[in-house]
Amino acid sequence: MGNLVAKSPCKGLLPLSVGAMSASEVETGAMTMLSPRKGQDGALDEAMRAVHGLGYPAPSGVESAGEARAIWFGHSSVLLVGAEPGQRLEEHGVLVDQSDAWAVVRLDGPGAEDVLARLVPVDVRLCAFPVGSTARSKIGHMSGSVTRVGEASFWLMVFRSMAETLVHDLKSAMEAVAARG
Amino acid sequence: MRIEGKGLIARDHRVSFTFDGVRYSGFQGDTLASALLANGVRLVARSFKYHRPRGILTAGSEEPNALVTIGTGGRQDPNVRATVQELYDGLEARSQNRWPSLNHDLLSVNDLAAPFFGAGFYYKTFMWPRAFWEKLYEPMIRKAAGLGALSGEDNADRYERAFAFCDLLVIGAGPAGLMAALVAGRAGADVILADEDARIGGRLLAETYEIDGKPGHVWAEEVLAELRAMDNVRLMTRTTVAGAYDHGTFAALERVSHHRADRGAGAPLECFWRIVARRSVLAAGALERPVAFRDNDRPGIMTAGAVRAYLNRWGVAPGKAVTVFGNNDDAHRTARDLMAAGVHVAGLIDSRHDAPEVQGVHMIRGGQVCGSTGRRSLEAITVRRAGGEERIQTDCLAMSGGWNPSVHLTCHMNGRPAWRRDIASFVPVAGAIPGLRAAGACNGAFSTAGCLREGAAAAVEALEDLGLKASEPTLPAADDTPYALEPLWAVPGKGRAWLDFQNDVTVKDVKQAAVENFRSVEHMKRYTTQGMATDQGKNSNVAALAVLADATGRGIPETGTTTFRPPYSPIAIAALGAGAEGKGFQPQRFTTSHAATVARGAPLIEAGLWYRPSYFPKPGETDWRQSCDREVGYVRNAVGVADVSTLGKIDIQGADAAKLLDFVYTNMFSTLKVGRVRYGLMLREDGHVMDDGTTARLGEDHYVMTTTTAAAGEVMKHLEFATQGLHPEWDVSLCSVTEHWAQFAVAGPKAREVLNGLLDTPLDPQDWPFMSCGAVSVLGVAGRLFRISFSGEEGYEIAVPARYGASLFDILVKRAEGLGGGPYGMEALNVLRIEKGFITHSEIHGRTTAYDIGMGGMVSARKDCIGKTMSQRPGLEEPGRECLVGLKPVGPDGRLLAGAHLYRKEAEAKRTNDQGYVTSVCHSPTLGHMIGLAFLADGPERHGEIVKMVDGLRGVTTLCEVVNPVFFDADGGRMRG
Amino acid sequence: MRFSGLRVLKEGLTGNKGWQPHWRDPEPKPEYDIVIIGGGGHGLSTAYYLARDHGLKNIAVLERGYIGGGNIGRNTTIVRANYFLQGNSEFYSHSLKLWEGLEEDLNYNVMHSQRGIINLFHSDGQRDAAARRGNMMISQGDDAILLGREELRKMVPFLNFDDLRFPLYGGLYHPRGGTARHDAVAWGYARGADTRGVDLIQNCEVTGIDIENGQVRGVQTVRGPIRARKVAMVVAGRSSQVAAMAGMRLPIESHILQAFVTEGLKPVIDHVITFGMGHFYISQSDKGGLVFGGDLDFYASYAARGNLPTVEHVMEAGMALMPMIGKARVLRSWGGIMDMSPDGSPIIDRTHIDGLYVNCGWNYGGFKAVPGSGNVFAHLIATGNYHPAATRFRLDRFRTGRGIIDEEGKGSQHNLH
Amino acid sequence: MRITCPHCGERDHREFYYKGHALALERPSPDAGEAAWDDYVHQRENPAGVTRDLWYHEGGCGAWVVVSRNTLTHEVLGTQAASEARA
Repeated sequence: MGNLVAKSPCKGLLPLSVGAMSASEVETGAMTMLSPRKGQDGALDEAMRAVHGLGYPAPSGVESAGEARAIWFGHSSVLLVGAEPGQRLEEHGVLVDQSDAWAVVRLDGPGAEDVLARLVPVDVRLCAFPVGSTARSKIGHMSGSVTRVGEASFWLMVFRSMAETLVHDLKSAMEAVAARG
Repeated sequence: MRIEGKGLIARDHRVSFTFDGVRYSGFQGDTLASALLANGVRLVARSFKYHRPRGILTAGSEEPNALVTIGTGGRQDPNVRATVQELYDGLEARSQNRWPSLNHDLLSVNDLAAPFFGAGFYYKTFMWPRAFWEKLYEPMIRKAAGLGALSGEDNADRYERAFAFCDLLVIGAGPAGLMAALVAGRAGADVILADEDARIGGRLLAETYEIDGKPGHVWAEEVLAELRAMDNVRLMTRTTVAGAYDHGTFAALERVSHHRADRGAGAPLECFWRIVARRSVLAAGALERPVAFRDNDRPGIMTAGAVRAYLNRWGVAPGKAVTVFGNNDDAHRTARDLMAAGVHVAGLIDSRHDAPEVQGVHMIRGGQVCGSTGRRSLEAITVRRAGGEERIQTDCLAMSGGWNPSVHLTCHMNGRPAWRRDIASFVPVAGAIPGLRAAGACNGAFSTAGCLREGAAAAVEALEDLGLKASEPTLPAADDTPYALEPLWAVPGKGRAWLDFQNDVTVKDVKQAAVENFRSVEHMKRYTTQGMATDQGKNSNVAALAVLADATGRGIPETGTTTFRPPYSPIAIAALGAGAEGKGFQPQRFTTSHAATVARGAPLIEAGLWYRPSYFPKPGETDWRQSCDREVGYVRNAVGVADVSTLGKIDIQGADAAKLLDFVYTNMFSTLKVGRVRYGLMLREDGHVMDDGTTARLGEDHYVMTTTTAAAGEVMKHLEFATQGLHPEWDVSLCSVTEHWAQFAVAGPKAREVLNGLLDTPLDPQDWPFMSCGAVSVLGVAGRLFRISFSGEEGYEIAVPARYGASLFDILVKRAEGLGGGPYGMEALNVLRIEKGFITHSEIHGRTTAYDIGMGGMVSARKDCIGKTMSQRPGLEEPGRECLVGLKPVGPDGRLLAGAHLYRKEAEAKRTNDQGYVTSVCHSPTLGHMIGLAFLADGPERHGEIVKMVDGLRGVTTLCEVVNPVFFDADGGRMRG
Repeated sequence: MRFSGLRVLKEGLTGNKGWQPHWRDPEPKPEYDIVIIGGGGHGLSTAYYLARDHGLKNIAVLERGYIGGGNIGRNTTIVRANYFLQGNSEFYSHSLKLWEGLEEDLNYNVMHSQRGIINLFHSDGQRDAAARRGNMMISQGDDAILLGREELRKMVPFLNFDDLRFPLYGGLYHPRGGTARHDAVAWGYARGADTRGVDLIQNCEVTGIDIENGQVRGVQTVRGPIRARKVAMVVAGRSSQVAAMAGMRLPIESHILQAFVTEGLKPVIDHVITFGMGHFYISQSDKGGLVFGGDLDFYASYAARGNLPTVEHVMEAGMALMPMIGKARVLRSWGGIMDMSPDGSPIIDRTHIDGLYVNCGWNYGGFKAVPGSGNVFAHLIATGNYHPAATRFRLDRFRTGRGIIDEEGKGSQHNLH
Repeated sequence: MRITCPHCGERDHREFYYKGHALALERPSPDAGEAAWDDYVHQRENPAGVTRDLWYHEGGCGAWVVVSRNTLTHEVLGTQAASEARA
């Protein structure tokens, strides 16, 4: 009967290089949506610190510890990326496995801000959006998440099914930026 | 004619171009207009209505006459302003709105018929005979109208859109804008300086002003160098800020590659910017207004400022013997600049009796130009002066009726500019655009020093708002002579005097409109088309309303203005909608089985943003029905596999999860046992059905809701509203898990056989009754299994994390094929559900109630739910409503059509007899005839009645029997297994 | 003065000196039989038909600004009768028939151009919905033709048949649909009403409605009080404010609808084309401008101007559907204030106050209704009975749930249409 | 138009979905009677001036937001999470 074979959302679509910029798929490991249970915000934060060494991030913020990142992901949720959630978290929060729900693309290079200026209606310049900032916003026509992971590096996340559109939109914007020189 | 040594063009860079096929040359730094003038080309266009010969009037984007077409095919660009188009090597421009040629335009006969073509003439004629409007008059008018032409081919250029953010947006880089940017930049503000020109400097490039003892353009270069060195200042040239929108949002168009022969080599042609600025300074300058006099539209008659621009910036003398006509001191500069450059000035006419004297020129004070002559361009003017008329031979007249501040952007949010008598102009009203300050000429400050001063002051004030400290700027020295004029709008006299050049609106037209009681300025505009041309009245509105004010005996302020609306200058649709061609219009969503589906040759259909297989053709099958029937057979007789991942899946957890479900569904979910699934019906608050689906209870506080594909987003929003908006006290969390799970329906008598072998534990029917659910291990991967059916057969939906979706689909299909089944598509899925009378959005199309679809009983009496109260309005559950029924043709070959309407058997097929309509039909391979679902007045009471289905569109009438909508296995024995 | 080609010729030969005002500017009288609040298209046509069909003369139309200055002067000029629900179907059919005789009737060329409307569809389901619509049009006695993809391609080959995101399956063609010159409709009705003795009073804002014992007595205006036996509110865009003067709340929210026109171009689009998937519709004016629009801006507003997200969405739809218009430049954009009703259909009814009538809720489709609306409203005001073509536009239908007319199937609550 | 999301800060309104007047938060009880329900679902004051309306940060954090806004000028006077406006 064989085994189930895993396939990543951007398989066959990435990596991609245009000029000095590149886009590549991020293998994040586990991704879990964490939402505090009623009145348990503080307790969940403590549990996260105890288990993962990172707290519940402030809105538009990211907490990191080693490979693990907690990315603020919505009005009442964060996405824990790169770590299997400790069981203790369940006492204070609702956990939903999202490991397969998102296409995660890393955009690197000196024109990355200019590329995002063509796709995202949020000011992502370093002065307004320093390393460790995150935004839930639109990427082209898609709802997504943008996180600055380095001076010239971003993570972009959209629903898995839209990976092809994300790559299409990114590629067009990268080409346009590169052609301007 | 080019003047040696003058101008800011690159004399060492000669470029070649053509106009109407004739080759000319110019220099880098030229516009098409300056190069044409340098080559002595004066006739460049025809007007809209009378096809009058036209030349170049202005030197900017407000040009109403000199519109040309550039490029061909997918790159054909009509209505390009020759005054804006930068010259490049190989540029090919063509004149437009003329036939057969610019010199010999047949429709110029319209000019002879002008007495019959006055304002609004078409409202009074072309009415008889009635049929002639569409057949004769309208096609004739359409053919004559229009300016340039689209090629009809798809746009072939690349455009883009982008966002930009700043503390301070400075609009316009003339003296005021440069000063504002400099002050703000030095204070460390995050500044964008945008200007529509390719070159920074604004009027400084066109004039001989000095700043700090240097030529103005040199000062501008120095400021530019300083700004360039600042990290916090972003310069956007060739960028027109075209619209002011709410909360500091501006629309701007950057012309990225229009000036390049290679069209930017992959770079976009244009970029449409949305600039968000916390504060802004409008330093847009002013536009000069022509004076209306008889035949003031001849090629060779230009605005005085344009003549100076061509002379000083481009080193072009627009004539050999130039005359100047104005009502203000500013016009005098023209004569002085021309003389200094060695150009013969044949006369300076100033309408003011007390105008200051200009030496060295034939000056006529208190004179007015009252006519012009010339065949296709100006040859002479007539001047009315004390003691009679004087004729002056001249090939270029520079005219100035004064300047209009460019208030346009300040009107975009309904701001009305105020009239300033001293300068006879409208000026912006403070606060018209929140956060925006006007400075310089656009604010009515017409001296260079005034511009510098206001620019600096506006920046200082904006910086204060932004909480930034500005050091008091030292203002450079510049001329501060006040601007003096005496209004002159139209020179009295016979003949036609043009106001709106392009649309051929004359002083007479405005007066006639007033006579016919089109006295409101809006009425006059609409009746005469004054101000509706491509310049949107930039050159003519103020003069036209002055003429109207005069004709109606009112002052200009009481007459009011029409409204300037975005965009300031026109923007290509391709720029505003950049990227939306083809697949760029909306995202595409693909299932994990997409590649396998395509590989099997399945045609795809859209379901929301998703793509799903229509059917999976097999060799030898010649039409979709064969494939569909075969696939239905799989499910009814063996087993079929379908990807159902597109359905929305929402994870709902928390102590109050059950409360939420009871609140949003009509039926009870708090009573659902863990490990069980229930069908639920959801209403909008207005009592109509919104969506349906199954919800599984995975744990005491844990449910997974399924929505239809189309309504997934809407349902999520609805649930978020119910929890955040109506019951924030509830402990419940929502998370879309649609994308995390790949889910496949496995349906048919052999469904269990397909699954057994994949699951660690074979399915025991005792443990897995109909409507049960639970966790399973699928080839070692944690998955979920739901025993539900949308086909009426024993059915399961199996879900695994999406990374394994493609793989699981392949395995399921192979196993199914081994058992005489295989994959099935949407066509078969639809047949299977119609046979069972299951509804989709064809039936719950937004207008139906639970009562209408026979589910009135599902609205629980024991609890409240969204939509319940309104669903009990009398009109929504009383007799006479159209309710769901099945339809069966009377004869075996009877044809049913979705969208057909139903009538009583004997009744005529007219609206007043309408009894209902057909929503879904299919050929049922199981039953061997067509079946349909329909809504019929009082339908459930009419089972057995014969009704008439009529489709007038396709000419089909079929007698049908009204039947129970469940056509197959009415007691559900098969799906319960 | 009668308008005709001959008259234009004669005036042209004699210096155009004989033209007369198209309407008078009378001072308001202290009392009228009927006062119509609102000098837009619907108010003017109501006055016209009251005078023409019911022999009433003592009528005033009170307009806050200048006549025809509301939505009739800022729309995309589409005229059609392609509705499919009882209530709308017969009404728009009636209205279209009035359009078809309008020039002759008004002696004013409103340039009604029956160039045909094509509603595109992009799936089997949408075709079924189009068929349901087309069949209703036919059973109402109007015209509808279901076009397949290839027939569509022959008529409008410039659409994106190759890689449109939502592929073209075909279109529902309504040959009698088309456009008209919007301003001329207002002016034609104004002139027609004026000629028949109606007083058109501009710059006369109504500031109050006088009611005694449940009976309307007149109105207060910036130019003084005016008594009236009957008062009709026809003020789309300000309906809620005017109704509030009578102590009423209406099931109306006001929204912005933007529209756009490009620079003049030689003829390139010969029909009216609507692209439902993109909320986009387009035609080309006789002057050559492409006139087009899209969906609402989607927030309550009286600002009569919109914002960029909608602008861009409309342009995206245009580029998706017909990339050949890319080089056309948008010359002007504007916004109208739409009376949005819960079910997307209008209200023409009495109120609970004797002698007070209301005509509102035209959503984004009031232009084509101008002749029909005035005609049936005049009938209701003059006779007290509903016109047979407008029995269902009832004010109470939302409360009772009877006869909700939801063409879009989005529900009968606000902000879904 | 820019709307300040209580969580995300100021954002372009293209990220938001609009629902209408904030009275949608004041859902009547099932037995409130016909008039109360008619008012809730249909009748609107529809002010030409300051209003309170509901926006959903659909293209963002998923919060429902109450916005105080002037319908004549589009000026935004304040925003608040719907969950807090209710609480």
